Amino acid sequence: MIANIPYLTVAGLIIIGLYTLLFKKNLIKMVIGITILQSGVNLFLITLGYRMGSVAPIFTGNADNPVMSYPVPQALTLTSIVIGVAVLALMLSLVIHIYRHHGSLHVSKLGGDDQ
Amino acid sequence: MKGMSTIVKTIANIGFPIITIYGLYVIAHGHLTPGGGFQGGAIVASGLALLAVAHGTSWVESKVKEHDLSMLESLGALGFIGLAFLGLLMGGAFFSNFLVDTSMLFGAIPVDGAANINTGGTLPLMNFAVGLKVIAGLFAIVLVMAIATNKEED
Amino acid sequence: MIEMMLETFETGTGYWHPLVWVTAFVIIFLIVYIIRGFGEKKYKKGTGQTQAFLSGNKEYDKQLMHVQSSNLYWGWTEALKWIIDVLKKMHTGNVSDYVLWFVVVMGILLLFVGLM
Amino acid sequence: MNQRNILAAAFLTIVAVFLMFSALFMHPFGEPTSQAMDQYIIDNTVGETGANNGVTSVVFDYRGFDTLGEATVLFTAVASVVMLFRRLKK
Repeated sequence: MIANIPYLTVAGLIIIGLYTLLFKKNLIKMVIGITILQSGVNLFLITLGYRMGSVAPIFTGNADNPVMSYPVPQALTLTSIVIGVAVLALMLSLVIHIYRHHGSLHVSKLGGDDQ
Repeated sequence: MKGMSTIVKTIANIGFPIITIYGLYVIAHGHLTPGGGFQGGAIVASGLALLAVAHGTSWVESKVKEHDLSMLESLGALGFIGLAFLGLLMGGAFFSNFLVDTSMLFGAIPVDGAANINTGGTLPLMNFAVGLKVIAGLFAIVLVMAIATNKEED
Repeated sequence: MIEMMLETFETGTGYWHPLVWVTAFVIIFLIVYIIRGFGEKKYKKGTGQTQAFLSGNKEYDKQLMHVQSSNLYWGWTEALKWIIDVLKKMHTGNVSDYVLWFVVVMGILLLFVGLM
Repeated sequence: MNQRNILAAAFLTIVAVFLMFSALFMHPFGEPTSQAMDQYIIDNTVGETGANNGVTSVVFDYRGFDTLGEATVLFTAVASVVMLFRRLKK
């Protein structure tokens, strides 16, 4: 049970991200929360492909191949990280536009229909 | 942004070639060592961002236009898809690795289960295409954001 | 390569063949073309007969004639006013509140799944 | 402390408890269940693609379509960021 510390870390990261999204009012902090949630999901994908005592799936030409961790979850995590960078860039540019338009990043000061 | 002091500019000038060569190494050896097109492209783009921070965005803007950057990015994407379509034409399936185990470029057969720089078929070519795309794309994002936020301060 | 594209693709529940689809497309096109041939021959584009006929009355100004798209389902909104008011109160336009709805639904689902 | 924050705290606590509980009692770390596809890729990477790096051979050869979609996402994001800042430049 105590060997499941990576899964506990995943759960902790996701909870921290959800807490930031629920209780913080600053848009930059909410973007940071989304990024923390993303890293939690990436860590979950990585831990699913690990075999105990294994090395990275890179061959060195030795005759005796050691136990290797699975490459497919790592490749999909690479895809997920790049998509995360793209989404982060889009979110930050939208935040810059919001700040320029309203002069504030506080959620409750952005104004609704009454502008 | 006017650029930082002379010390920062000198250190950035020294550090930039090293970072760029390391990133290009990671791209070129993507099928042998940890790394690949995305990671090496991110390294080179961070080196370019270092230049942009040290020298100021107006200096960078006079050297390179974001129009050329988006053209480079489209070139990388076209190279990637073109290689995939070449696999359809010559290997019979989309994304087929048609260069492996031939006597052409990057087509050597691995000896004793260890690949070398000239093996891998289309993998190094795709690494180059994706690396070009990531370098141009990330630097375009950084440059556009820096320019847009600088115009406000003037 | 072209022979490979013309193979029959068998899934568990059916099959896919490009020639069958091309044949079906041609047949449907012919049927539509025949139906189109029954249409009005006197129709001329761009003449007065294509304009809207407003029962002979004088045309108002465009501003006064404007009917909003929300007026189309006025009766629907009026009949369901009690639920639409609740829905409007839910949509605050705040990201945190939408995430709160997500968390609430996820918590209810987890309670269902976990305590069954 | 208004009503919304109390609701949020309550349900976040429920979700947190369930996540921690399932993390504690998942199947043990280091023993993944799926075997066949990954084992095939590990056994045949060098022979089939001529690459030492298993992850690169998966990204660009075995699962190239994923990379194609991801490149599309990156391209779209860069295009939309450049488009968002285009009007402000002049």
